[in-house]
Formats: sequence, C-alpha cells, structure tokens
Amino acid sequence: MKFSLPRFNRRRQVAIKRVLSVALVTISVAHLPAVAAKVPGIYYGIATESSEYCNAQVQGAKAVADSVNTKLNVLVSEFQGQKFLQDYGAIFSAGCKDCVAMMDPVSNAFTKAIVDRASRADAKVITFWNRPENIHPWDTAPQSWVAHISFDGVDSGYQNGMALCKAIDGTGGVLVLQGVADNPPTKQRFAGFQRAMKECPRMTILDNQYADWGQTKAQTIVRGQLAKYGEKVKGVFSENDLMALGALAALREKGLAGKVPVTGSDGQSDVLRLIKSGEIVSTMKVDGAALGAVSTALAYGVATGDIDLTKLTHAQRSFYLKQTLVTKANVDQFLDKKFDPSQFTYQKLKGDMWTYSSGPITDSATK
Amino acid sequence: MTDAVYEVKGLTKRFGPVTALDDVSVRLERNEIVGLIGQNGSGKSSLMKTMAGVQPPDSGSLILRGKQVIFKSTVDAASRGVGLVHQEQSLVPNLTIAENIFIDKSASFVRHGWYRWRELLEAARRQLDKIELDIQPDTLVERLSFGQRQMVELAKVLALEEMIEDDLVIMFDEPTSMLTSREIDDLFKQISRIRARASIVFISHRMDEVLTLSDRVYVMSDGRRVAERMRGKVDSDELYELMVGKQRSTVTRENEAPRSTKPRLVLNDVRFAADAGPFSITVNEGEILGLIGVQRSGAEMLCRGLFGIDEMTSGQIVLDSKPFQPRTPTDAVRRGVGYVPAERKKEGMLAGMSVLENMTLSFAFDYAFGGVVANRREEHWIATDWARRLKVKTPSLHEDISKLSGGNQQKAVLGKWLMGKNLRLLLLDHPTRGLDPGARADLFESMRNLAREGLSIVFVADTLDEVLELSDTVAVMRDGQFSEVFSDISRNRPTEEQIVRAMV
Amino acid sequence: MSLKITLPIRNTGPLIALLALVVFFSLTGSNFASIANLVAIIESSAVPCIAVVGLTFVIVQGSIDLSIEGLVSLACIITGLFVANSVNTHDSEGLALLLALGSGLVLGLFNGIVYAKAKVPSLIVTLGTWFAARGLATMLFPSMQPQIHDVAFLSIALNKHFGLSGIVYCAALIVLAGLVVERRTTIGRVSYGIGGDENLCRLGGLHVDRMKIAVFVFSGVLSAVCGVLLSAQLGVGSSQAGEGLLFPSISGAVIGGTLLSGGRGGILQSLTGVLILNVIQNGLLQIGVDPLITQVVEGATIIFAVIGGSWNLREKMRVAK
Amino acid sequence: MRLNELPIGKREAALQNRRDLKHGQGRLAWRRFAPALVLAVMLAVVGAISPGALSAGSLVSFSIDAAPLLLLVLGSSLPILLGGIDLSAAAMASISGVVISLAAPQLGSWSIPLAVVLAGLVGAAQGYVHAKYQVPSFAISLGTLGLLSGVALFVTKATALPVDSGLRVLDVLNGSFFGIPACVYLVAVVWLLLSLTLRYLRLGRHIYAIGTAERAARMSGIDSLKVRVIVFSICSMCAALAGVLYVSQTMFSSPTLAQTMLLPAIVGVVLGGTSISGGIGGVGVSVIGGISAAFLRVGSVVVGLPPTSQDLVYGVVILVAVTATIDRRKMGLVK
Repeated sequence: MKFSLPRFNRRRQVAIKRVLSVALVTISVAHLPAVAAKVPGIYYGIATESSEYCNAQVQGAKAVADSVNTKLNVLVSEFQGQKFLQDYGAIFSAGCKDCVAMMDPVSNAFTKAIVDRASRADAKVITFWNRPENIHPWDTAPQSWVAHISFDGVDSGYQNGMALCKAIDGTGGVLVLQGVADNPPTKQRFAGFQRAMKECPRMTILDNQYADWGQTKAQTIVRGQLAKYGEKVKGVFSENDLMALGALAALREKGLAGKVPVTGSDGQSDVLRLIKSGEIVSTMKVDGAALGAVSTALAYGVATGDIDLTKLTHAQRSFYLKQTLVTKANVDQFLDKKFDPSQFTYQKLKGDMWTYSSGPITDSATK
Repeated sequence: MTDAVYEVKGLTKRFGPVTALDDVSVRLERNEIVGLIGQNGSGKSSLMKTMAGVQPPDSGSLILRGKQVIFKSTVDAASRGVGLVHQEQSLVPNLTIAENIFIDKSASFVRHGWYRWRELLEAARRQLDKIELDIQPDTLVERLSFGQRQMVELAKVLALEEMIEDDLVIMFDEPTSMLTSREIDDLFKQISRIRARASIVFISHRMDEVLTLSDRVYVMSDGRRVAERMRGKVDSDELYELMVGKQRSTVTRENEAPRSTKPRLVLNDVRFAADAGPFSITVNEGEILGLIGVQRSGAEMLCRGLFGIDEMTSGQIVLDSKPFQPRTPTDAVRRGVGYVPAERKKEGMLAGMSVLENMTLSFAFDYAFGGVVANRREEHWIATDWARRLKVKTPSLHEDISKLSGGNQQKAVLGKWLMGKNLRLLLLDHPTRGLDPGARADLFESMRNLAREGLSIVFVADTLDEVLELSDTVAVMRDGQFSEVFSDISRNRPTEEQIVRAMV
Repeated sequence: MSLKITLPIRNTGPLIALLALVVFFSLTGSNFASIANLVAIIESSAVPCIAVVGLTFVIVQGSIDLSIEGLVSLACIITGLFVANSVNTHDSEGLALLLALGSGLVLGLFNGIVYAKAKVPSLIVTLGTWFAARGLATMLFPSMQPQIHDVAFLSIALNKHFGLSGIVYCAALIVLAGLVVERRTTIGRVSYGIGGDENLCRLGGLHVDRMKIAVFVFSGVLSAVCGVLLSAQLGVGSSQAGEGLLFPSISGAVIGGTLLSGGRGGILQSLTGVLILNVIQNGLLQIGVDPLITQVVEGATIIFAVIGGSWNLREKMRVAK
Repeated sequence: MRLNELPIGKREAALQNRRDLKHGQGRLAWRRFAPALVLAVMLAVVGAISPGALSAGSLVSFSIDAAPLLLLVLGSSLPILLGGIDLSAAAMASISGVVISLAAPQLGSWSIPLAVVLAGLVGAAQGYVHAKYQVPSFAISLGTLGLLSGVALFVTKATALPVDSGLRVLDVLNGSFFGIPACVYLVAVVWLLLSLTLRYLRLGRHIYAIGTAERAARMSGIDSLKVRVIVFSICSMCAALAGVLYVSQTMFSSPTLAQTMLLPAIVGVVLGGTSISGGIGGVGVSVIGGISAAFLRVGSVVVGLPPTSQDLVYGVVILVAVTATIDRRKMGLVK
C-alpha cells in the first residue's frame, strides 16, 4: 500500500485506517481456536442466519465440531447459489485438502459445480436438498462427494396433505402456497400433496401460487385469495412454516384463524406453539440439529479416515433423514424439547451414523 | 458627496491566481443611477456580486448608510435593502413565481417553515402588478418566456420596497442583454420609477443605454476601476477606448465584390409547426442573411425549423439543388447545416466537457481513419487551429468549457461547426448575446471571412447595428413572416427607420 | 389554490393507466371489484404507500434512498424483540417503538449527513446503509423467530374499523401528513427547488443541506414505521420483513411520474404508481393466470403502464434518462 | 473549410497538446488510480490475514468466479454512462443460459451465438422503446426484468436444465491457456473492445456527450435514439455472454441463475468511479470496480468474518471506499 501518494488528504487516510481496523478485527476473528485439529477446517453452509431451522443445523454441527475441538466456520448463502459457488470456490482453492464442507447448494444448477471444485481441491463435501437426479456422489466425485442428505419432501407434502384432508373432513377447496418455483423441495412437497389428493379425492385445489418461501408475500397472496374465494376457502396447504405464518396472519385479519386449517413444514417452534393452540393443523418437523450433526460427523469421519468411503453403500451416501409429522396429538413432546449437545458428539455419532436415516433417496423422488 | 447610501472602499477579490477585483472603490449617492461599464471579465459582475453579498470580499469594506456591514448571504443583504437583478437568472424553474419572488426574503407568510399560500400569492400579485406583468403568480417559472423571467427577476428585487423603510440599493447586472427593445423600454420605465426611493447601479454592454440612463459612469478594466465620468462630461468613444483599449470598428462597410449567385438554400412557401411561415427566400453561396424582429417574430423558429428542431409542415426546401427535409438535427448536420443556439448553456455547449471535446463533437470523424477510427492527433490539430483563428481565450483546449467566459464559449461553439469539412450553411440564433464588444467584433470578423470562403450564414440579430454591420440581405420579421426583405444592402443600405417600421 | 399549484395538470397518464387497469380487471376478474377484494388491495398497499411517501421526498430532491429494505427489517425485528414475545421477557411497546423508530431516525440521519456533508452520491450511501442495516437485523435475530404475544399491539393490524385495519388508517394519516408537508411547508417546497436547481436554491440563501438531511431522516423514520406495522401485521419480529419492498416502492414512484431526475411528481403520483403495481398483482391473482407467467404479465404491464403514463409528455427534443 | 494557410503546424500542435495534458490533468491523476488503490488495499488486507487467498490457485478460481460478474459490470456501465441504467442485465444473463440449454440439443455450439444475438435484439428493442417513447430507462428495464425472468421461469417450467456438455465452446471456456482460465481472455477481449469503442469510435464520443448534456448533444447532430438502441443492445449482449460463462461453470441453466447479480454489477460500476449521473467514468475503471466488488464479498468469507457481520462490513467498505475515492470536483452537483 503506497501511503505517500501525491496530495494524499486526510479523508483518504481515515478511509484506509477504517479499512485496516476492519482488517484487524477480522484477523483476531480468524485466528481464534484451530488447536490440534485433524482437518484443515469445517465449513458449514446455511441459507440464512435468521431461520430457526438453519440455526439448529449450526448447533448440531457445532456440537460435533467442538467434540473434536475444531473450529466450525459458518457460511451463509442468502439463498444465492452464486454466492456459495464463489465462497466455497475461494475456500477450496485457498488450499483445502481433506477439509470438510456441508451445504445446501440452493438450486440444482450449482450442485455439480460446487462438487467439482471440491473434488479438484480434494475436499470432502456433503450436499443437502438440491441434487440433480442424474448425478450421484458415487458416480460424480466418488472420492470427495461424501454424500447427499435430504428430507423426504414428497413424504412431507403427503403427510401434511392427509392431515389437512382430515382437518377439512375430506371435502373442500384449499389454497396451495408453493416455495421458490425452481427449488426441488417446492416440487417434491407439491408432488406429495397431489398424492394425498388422490387418496382424498374431494379435496380440491382452489388456487396455487408461488410465495417464494416468504412470510410477507404469502400474506399478501392469501389476502387476495380470501377476497376472491371467500367462504370457499376450506384450508391452506403451505410448503413451509414461514408461508404458513403469513397465511395465518392473513386469516387472522378476517378472523378466520383457527377456523380455516393451515399446514406448514419445517417445525419451527412458534409454529409448534400455534399447533398446540390449534391455529395450525400440522407441520413436518425436520431435525435441523440432527442434519447438522450427522452430516458434519460423516464428512469429518471420512476426512480423517475413520470411515472408509469406498465401503459405504449407495444407501449410506444418498439418504433421507427421519422427519415426523407434528399434530396437536404429539406436539407436546416437541415443544419442550431442549437441544442437548452431549448427544451429538462425534464419538457418539460415529457408531450409529445411519440410525437417523429413514432410507435411501429414490431417484424418482427428486424429480 | 455628503450622504453616500452605499460605499465600497478598497475592495479586493481573488479566485485562485486570478484577481477579479483589485482595490476597487465605488460610491453611490441617494436616488442616483450609476452606470458600470467594462468588458466581460473586467470585474463588473464580481463587483456587483460582492456588493450584493453573493460572495465575501477578500479585503476592503462595505459601508451601507454610513455603517460598515458584512453580508452573510444575499438573503442578509436583501434584508438590509440591497438587491441584485442577476445576469444569469436566479429563478428556480419548477417553483412558482410567487415562491421565487420571496424565496430570499424572510417574509411573514412563510413562518417557521409553514406556507400561507393565499397571502403569499396576493403579495406576489402586488409585485407583478407593479411591473404590469399579467401572469398568475402561481405559474411555474419554467413556463415563462425569457423576457417574462427577467421581469420576475425585477419584481423579486422590487419586492424589497415593502420590506425596507430606508432607501434601497438595487443593482442590475446586464438586465437588457437578452431583452427585446419593447421589454427594455418597460425595464427603463421601472428603473426611473423606483429611483425615487432607491439608488441604482446599472451594468450594460450597450454604451448608449448606460449614457442615457445614468448620472455617473464608472469604467472597469481588468479588475480595476479605471475611470469615473459625470453625465454630460462623457465622450462615448473615449469610454470605449478606456474599456476596450482599441477604436470602435465602424458600422459603415466598404463595398464588397459581388458574390457568386449560386443558390445554396431555397425556401418555397415553407411552414413550420409552431405556425411560422410561409417563408420564401433564396440564400446564395457566401451570402449572409440577417434576420431581425421583435421577440416571437419568428426568426428563431425559422432557424430551428431549418435545423430540424421544429417540424416542417408544408412547402419545400432545396439545399445545394437537392431537396432537404430535416426531421431531426441529425439530418441537418448530415447535410452540412450547423446551428449556434441562443441558449448557449442549455443547447450550445456541453458544460463539464473540455473545449476540445466540445469542438470535436460534431465533425471529428471527418478526420477519422476511414471515417471510422478517430484520429485524435489530427482533430486536435484542426481544433487548435480553429481555436486560434477564432481567438478562443483558454488556458488549454482541455479546460472545462463552462469555465470560459461567455464570448469564448460562443467562439468554441462556433468552432465546433467550422470543424466540418463540408459545412454548407450556418444558422446563428442571437450569436452575440452576453458577448462583450471585443468578442463581438472577433465573432463578426470570422463570420465575414467564412462568408467570403463561400459559407452561407443565416443569423438572428439582436440590434439594428448588427444586421446592418454584417448582413448582405436583411429579412425583417413580424408575426412569423417576412414583413420586408432588403437585399444587397452593402450597396443600397436601408435606414434604421425603414427596418423598424417593418418590425413593429 | 394550493392544489392547483402542486398538482401538475400536464401528467395524468398514470392515473388513467390505473383506472384502465381497474376497469380491465373488473371486467375480466370474477370478483376483482368486490368490496372484500378492494379492501385486500388497500391492506396490501398500505405499508408500501408509507414507504413511498418518505421515498418521494428524497426522489423529488433528485437523490435516492435504497436503504428502505434494511431499515424496515431492522425496525421489524427490534419491535418483535421488545414487545411481549416468545423469545425473551421484554414487554414494553414504548421501548419497542422508541428503539425501532430510533434506529430508523439514526440511520436516516446518517444517510443524510454523509450524503449532504461528505458529498457521497445518495445511491452509494444508502446502498451501504442498506447492507449495514440488514447485517444488524440478522445479528439481532435470536435462535428462533420471536412470536409477538402483545395483543394490544397486534390489534393495530387485527382490529377492523369500518372494515379496515389500523394499519390502513396509519397509512392514510401519514399520506395526509406527507401531502401537507409537501405543499405547505418549506421542506416540501424547497425539495422541489432542490430537484429543479440546487445551486439557485443555495444562491437564494436556503439551507439546502438541512433540507437534504431532513428528507432522509423523514424517509428513515417512515421506513421504521413500516417495519413496526409489518411486525404487527405478521405477528412476528422478522429480520427479512423488508425484503422485496424496495423495488416496488421505487418503481411505484417512477411509474407514477415522480422522476428520478428530481423536481417532478409528488406523493400523489407515487401513490398512483404503488397502487398500479398492487392492482396488477392482485388483478392477476383474481383472473387466475398461471402463476408462472404472472411475472411476465407484470413486467409487460409495467412497461405499458409507463409508456401510457409518459405518453402525453412526449415531445421532440425531450430528454428522458 | 480553410481561411488561409494554417498558422500552426501539426507537430507544434501535438507538442502543445502534450504540454496541456501534463499541465491540466496532472492534478486529477491520482483520482484515476483511486479505485485501483481501493482494490490494492483489499488485496493487501485479505492477503495479510489469509495468504492462501492470494495463491495462484485461488486467484485462478477467483477470476473464474468474477469473470461473469465483470461482463455484467462492463455491460451495465454503458447505460450508466448515458445517465440511464439497465436493471434487466442480470435477468438477461439467466435467460440466455436457458436459451442455450434449450437450443443446445439441436444447435450444439451455435446455441451460444444464438443466445447472444437474441439478447442483442431484446436489448435493442428495450433501448428503442426507452428512447422513442421517452420512458425512463429505470422504469422500462424494470419491466423487462420482470418480463425476462418470468419468461425464463415459464419456458423451463421452473426447473434447472442440464446443458449436455457436448458444447465444445463451453469446454473451451472451461479450459485455460498459459495457466489463465479461458473466460478471463473473453472478459479481456470484451473489455478491450469496449474501451477502444469508447475512445476511438463515434459511438464512444456520443455516449459521453449524451451522458453529459443530452440536449446540447442532440443539437450537435447526435442521434441519441440510435446511440441508446446500440448501447442497450451491447449491454444485453454482454449480459448474455455473462450467462454463457455462468452456464459453462455450472453446466446447468436455471431461470434464476444470475438473478442476484443485479446489485453487485451496479456496485461494481460505481466502485469503478463511474458516476451514476452519467458522462463520467468508463469501462476501463469499471472493470477494476467489478473486481473489487467481487473480491470484497469472497474476501470477507475467506478471512473468516462471522457471517452476521459480512453484510455490515460489505456496506461499510463500499461506503468508505467510495467516500474516499469519488472525484467530487468533476461531478458538480452530487445527487
């Protein structure tokens, strides 16, 4: 840095001082722990920090990381695949042999690209949710794409659908709120719902909109739909909890909260509370903590050589995690469930990694 | 000599290296009109600005009604009865007349940031009545004609009358430079009216105005006050010498050799959108056609029409014996027609870009390799050459054009067109506006030379002198038409009276 | 009289476009015109309208405020955390409002000062503040989304008076206040002056910088208000409540005829624009087009709306950036 | 038109020019390097904290990531130089990717020129509507943005389509020559072409003129309609190329592939010192700004900033950088 430029005035000095001070902060941040770590680093990618589900993942991952006293670095995509592609790209290329990376690539489009970079850097990577069905860990990057873990979206859609069906006594038109149009979970959960409709023939779709997983947008849409269909609206099927909350807010305005059943998915604690109070019918509780812990442990194990990648079956490299439908019946056991790091230590998990699995991912599902 | 209303002593003002005012002292008696003359950049304007609180002096003192004062701003000055009618207009375009009149006055009807529209408008109405300007005070200024705006400027200053008990000091910075003769008369009426209770300083380029109007005249030349003359004891030629430093170029012109009779531009019952026309006239190669008329007489429209700005509705134009139908300026320029607009700042020059960039804007690619790839060296060379020939005074061609004086800007704009290899016709709309006599003389000289070279020129004149001095043919305009055309005037010169009669 | 002054009679295009849209949807959409639906439209427009009021002053001055989204989110999460909620023990509307609006005020002030005094283009300043505020909002977000329990607070959104929620009345109030400021105060009028010709205003001895700072503060506070109201509407404190509010607001202003170049338009025009956008969205919902082409139609409609809107402004040599 | 013999010789003029330039521009000189300085500081800081980030390997991967953004920045800086803006660029990149993946089976590599040409046409249309009907570019491009992303969603039925890697061009783009990724060359070429255009072609001059004072520019015979059409079409073509690069990286096309690149692109242009109000700046500096914009984001990750603080830092750094580097004298009024 040339500090003696011609006509170098105060403001610019200040500016650079600021930049440097930022730098110093970051230095202190960057050099915190990293004692006796067996792997260069653990990089866990989440969508956003303002989501309970994401934070749960971090908790789980952190529990494992701590148990092997390695620093856990958290990356945030802000729902931008490009960002992850670049961020992980940068980390990998900065020298990342055998470092551990878990992330949701946000969209199918980025999965392969990220995996390729990982394998080029010989890092160990596990992906969630988004995987094009024509590629698999074992055929694309056997050595570094450890596994793809997901929750069964079709199942979620199906079970919530059935719950809704029950809540409306099997008859009536419902509103469907889908997530971001080109996300696999959007399609999977919808597919599941359609399956439910087959078994519940008199439940019909009044209207079907994309609310992009968003609370505010869902509220606006449902508000409009209520205006359009009024009494005809018997229920709302929402593909995630945030949209369910938005829908609920719209219903409240009409004083319909509790009268018109709503379903969500994810199992946010506030939604659980609403299930107890009866304003929401059901949600699919996905265990973020487990996802974080299992994926981290698995990748870490492979990176350190405790687990031999070549010995893993396909079912062990592409599988769903357990999820449970929460309804008023079983809500209590989830409500006061506290997160307990001790059950998510690497040592604990290494043995029974796949007890959390609910079976392999069938290709047709990711369609 | 006893009771000076306003007096400045040893005023000095510097802008960086330039000394705009150098130890200037001026006195202003009660109810007196003082004329202030000098070339552009001689310091007249800076003197006024300093006296009106636009800018603080570096040294020297302002003494108002016997007390020394320091103006924090124009508002401050106004509140003490010192007002300035700006040369560059000071009206905010998208505010109403009323607001503009009272914008710089702590008036009672805008208290604590709250407007009282009705009172504001009534007050404004009164001001406008004073100057017999019949426009709603709630019209946006941007809808007004130039002259009207000038009048509002005046009203803005006259509004001080009600606010101050003491005598006012009102300064006019070239108020007439862009007005039609009729508007000038109104203005003078106002000035003589308000002198009853105000002392007035008056700047103008037009010697005659200054001499008729003022009791005393100060002459400025490069930042210094070079002379003071009482009315009656003045010889205009002497003053002229004092300010310009050379003898006045005489209006009478030697007979010139008859020019080619090859027609360059032929108009046949041409009408333009803004109901101007029908025009029928022929301009030969190397002929200078001078248009004159009161404002709105259509001279401007003719120019703008020929340049493709106003739509042509009927008739046909022939340029160089080929039909010519300009829909946009681009068409016109492509056929070698150039236009020097009256509103230089808005339409003529690209403020913020360098003189060079301005001059090479239109025709740089006449010199480009294969007409495609710019030949920067060549164009710079040509531009430098023209800048010299037109006597553009600038530290360098890379100077921001808006930093130049009006005259030099105008020359640069002219230069832009002269860069053209096949320029056939040049249209100039009030080319001498805001130019000092020196620059004006330079401009006219170049125009004559260009004509001698075969370029045809159509120009809208400000004054009779101009048309008579420059044109071969004079077309007098009235209500959007030629009311009379005097051709070949270098031989049989019409009298001023003839022309004026045709104008009004 | 003051109306005549500030309503530019020349440009009624957007209004016509809006009416055209309403008519069109009423004819095609089964019950677009139903009271219930109009209420729905109004309810959804309320918050954007508030945002655009503040924004309009900024734009009229010829500058821009991108920080809206950030400020809204920040205010929303702050409110969620300080009224009675599910994640902590705070329970004080007063404190919540104070902090939420305070945050808007401070950041708005920051925008204004850096822009007016440090002479940084407003676009950059507010872009910076946008991200900064978003960062703060995420930092504040606890491990789970705070549910608001404070019934009194929620009633702003839930209790209906004559079929409209308190939010709509807030919006109406703010719009009226905005109109008064726009037309009857120096800040409002001088803002136009600044948009028209800043130098002349300075020459006229007006406190231009103060006015600039003032409007940014105004915009900041109003954004914060949006945040608070959204938290009431959603019943939660969300750190992403603002997402997707910026572009609708700006486009609303632009479509309505408040030119980004400054000095033109005003609150009413901007509101027209916002309404146009909301009517389009709702209308498409009503006539039930395939959700996937909704965006297409929206885009197309915006284009035609602006063309129609600026149609009668067209004239030779006019400059539109 | 000549009056008499030239009073000044070519050589003399040239010499004088050189003198003038030295004298006149010297004072502004450092301003032109300010954006580069900012970048240097960033590099220095990041390098100091995690040296690995500046290793050849990471620079290569960084350049691959930055390449498409740079193309977007280059494209977007032209409309901004005009004093307008094109919000549709990012969406254009996405939809070009879609076009490629749809056309690839039939056209193979030819699907890429097809995409670029299509983009050019759409851009031209956009420019035409903007200029002809005198609609603010902000509004019109906002509409186009919605239109394009909508169409992209619709034609793909909102799915990410694989691009069967039979496209030799993509393979070439993914390759590298002399250790430098091919896409970098692509960016370099575009950058060179655009800077030369701005400096030596009519178009360039006219862009600056319009950006500075459109009315006066037209009065000098500049056809602003034509210029706008060309500029917006160039911008869209650059965006399309960016789309090509995105596809080449992911071998997938998604209707939302580049959606989120709208702001970074504009930030890049501004960091490069191009003034939003038009007329000042150029692609030469924009490219540096683009690199800074991209590096800032990646850098904050590499140095291990806690994610919560990344947005904050991003905002603050942009603010500080611009505050420190913009040339206020040239900008006149700051809006």
